[in-house]
Amino acid sequence: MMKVLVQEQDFNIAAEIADIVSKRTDIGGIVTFTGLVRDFHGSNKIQKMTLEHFPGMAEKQLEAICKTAQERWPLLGGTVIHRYGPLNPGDQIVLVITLSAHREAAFDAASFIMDWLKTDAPFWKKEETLSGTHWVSAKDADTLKAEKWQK
Amino acid sequence: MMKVLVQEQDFNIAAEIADIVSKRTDIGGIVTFTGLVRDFHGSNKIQKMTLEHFPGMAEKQLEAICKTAQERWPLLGGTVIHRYGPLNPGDQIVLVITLSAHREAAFDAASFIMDWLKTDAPFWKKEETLSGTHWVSAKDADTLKAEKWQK
Amino acid sequence: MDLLYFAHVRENIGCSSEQISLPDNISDVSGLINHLRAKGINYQSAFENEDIIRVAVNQLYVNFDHVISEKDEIAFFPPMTGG
Amino acid sequence: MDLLYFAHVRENIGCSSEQISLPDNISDVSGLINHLRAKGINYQSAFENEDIIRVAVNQLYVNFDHVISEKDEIAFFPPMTGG
Repeated sequence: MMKVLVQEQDFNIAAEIADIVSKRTDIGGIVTFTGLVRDFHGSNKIQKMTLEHFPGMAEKQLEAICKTAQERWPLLGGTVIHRYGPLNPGDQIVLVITLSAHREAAFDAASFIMDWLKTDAPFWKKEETLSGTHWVSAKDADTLKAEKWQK
Repeated sequence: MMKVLVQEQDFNIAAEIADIVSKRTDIGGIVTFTGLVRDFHGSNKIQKMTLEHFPGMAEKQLEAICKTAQERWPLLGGTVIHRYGPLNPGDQIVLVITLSAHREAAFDAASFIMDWLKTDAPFWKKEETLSGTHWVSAKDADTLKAEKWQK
Repeated sequence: MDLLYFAHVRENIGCSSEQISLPDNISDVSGLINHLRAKGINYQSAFENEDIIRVAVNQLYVNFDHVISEKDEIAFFPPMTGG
Repeated sequence: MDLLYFAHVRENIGCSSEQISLPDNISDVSGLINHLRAKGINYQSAFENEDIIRVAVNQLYVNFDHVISEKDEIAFFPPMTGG
């Protein structure tokens, strides 16, 4: 089983790992991905960001993505935390943790979850720059990355 | 630049991330891999493990692997910590952290470093089981994984 | 039926949710979008470019030809940018 | 020259390092391995299966045909199992 959280507050990676790994001796590898707010998007300097989400559906989609990952790779557990609300450059946005007996499964599953999360999780980013605020548009590159897993 | 440590003592992932990320706002993604001692290797229950290493050369090899990764992917930094000495099931063995503006580079570089580390870093594992102690033999699978990056 | 709007769809329409009665002659998402467009310039602007509209019925992604009923919760939003 | 042994090579030989003088007629790693084998059964057993022997000269991996000199540090060990 994987743990899914959609929350406004920040997270601590060591505490999240400890929460699912603690005392277990069957885990060979832990892969984590942490996404941060960058201060530049293309040539625009970002002052702030707001993450809007669809409560209820966001959790459901994250759980569905995790379920697919668990069917596809021999995972021993994991966690997905996605924040919403106002964020500043350098702030943590998302955390994915995957546990497996073997490193390759943990790497592939974490990468898969991130790719799908970019295109299938109902979150929307609004950036505040010196020239005003705007909604971030979905990247074709992300759609292609998510589609590659369907092969 | 990446940070390389070969040490007997344990490490803390949150402290290691903070050490290289702190206050930076140009990082989009952080990938980490943590390797743990498993209590089973095939059908053998592992009681303890000892990691022997070649002091001096181990650091050099880890630095060379990191240098190659940095030439190959646009990394904004990272860390490799490899422990040696006596370890118990559940203990942390190795930590790889990669920082990048984009998640794909961070994932690929961390996976690359782990694959090469399995075959090119001068460390040797000795396992203590109920039927005695033995040196772990290198896996053909690991050699193949390391070779795939030469494509 | 319950309608939900997110991100720039919400901002263009000017509200995040509303309740409407589904007209009898409307059977799918496409029909609903056309019906909403007739409600005003704010809806026209929200649904101007259908390529960047995504829809979820009862929190599941569907296509524009998805059949809908009075009891459904329908959410409109732009392509997701999570992660 | 300095010789270093690790893991099962070290255990078979029974020491982790030693100093020897390189005989004049020996020019490469292969020659050195044969020379060491003549020193006793412990060396023979350490170098029994060359497929699982790796060598580093001055902390760089080399092949068995690598040319060596009196000033080199030569390390013998099994395939690495790090990570």
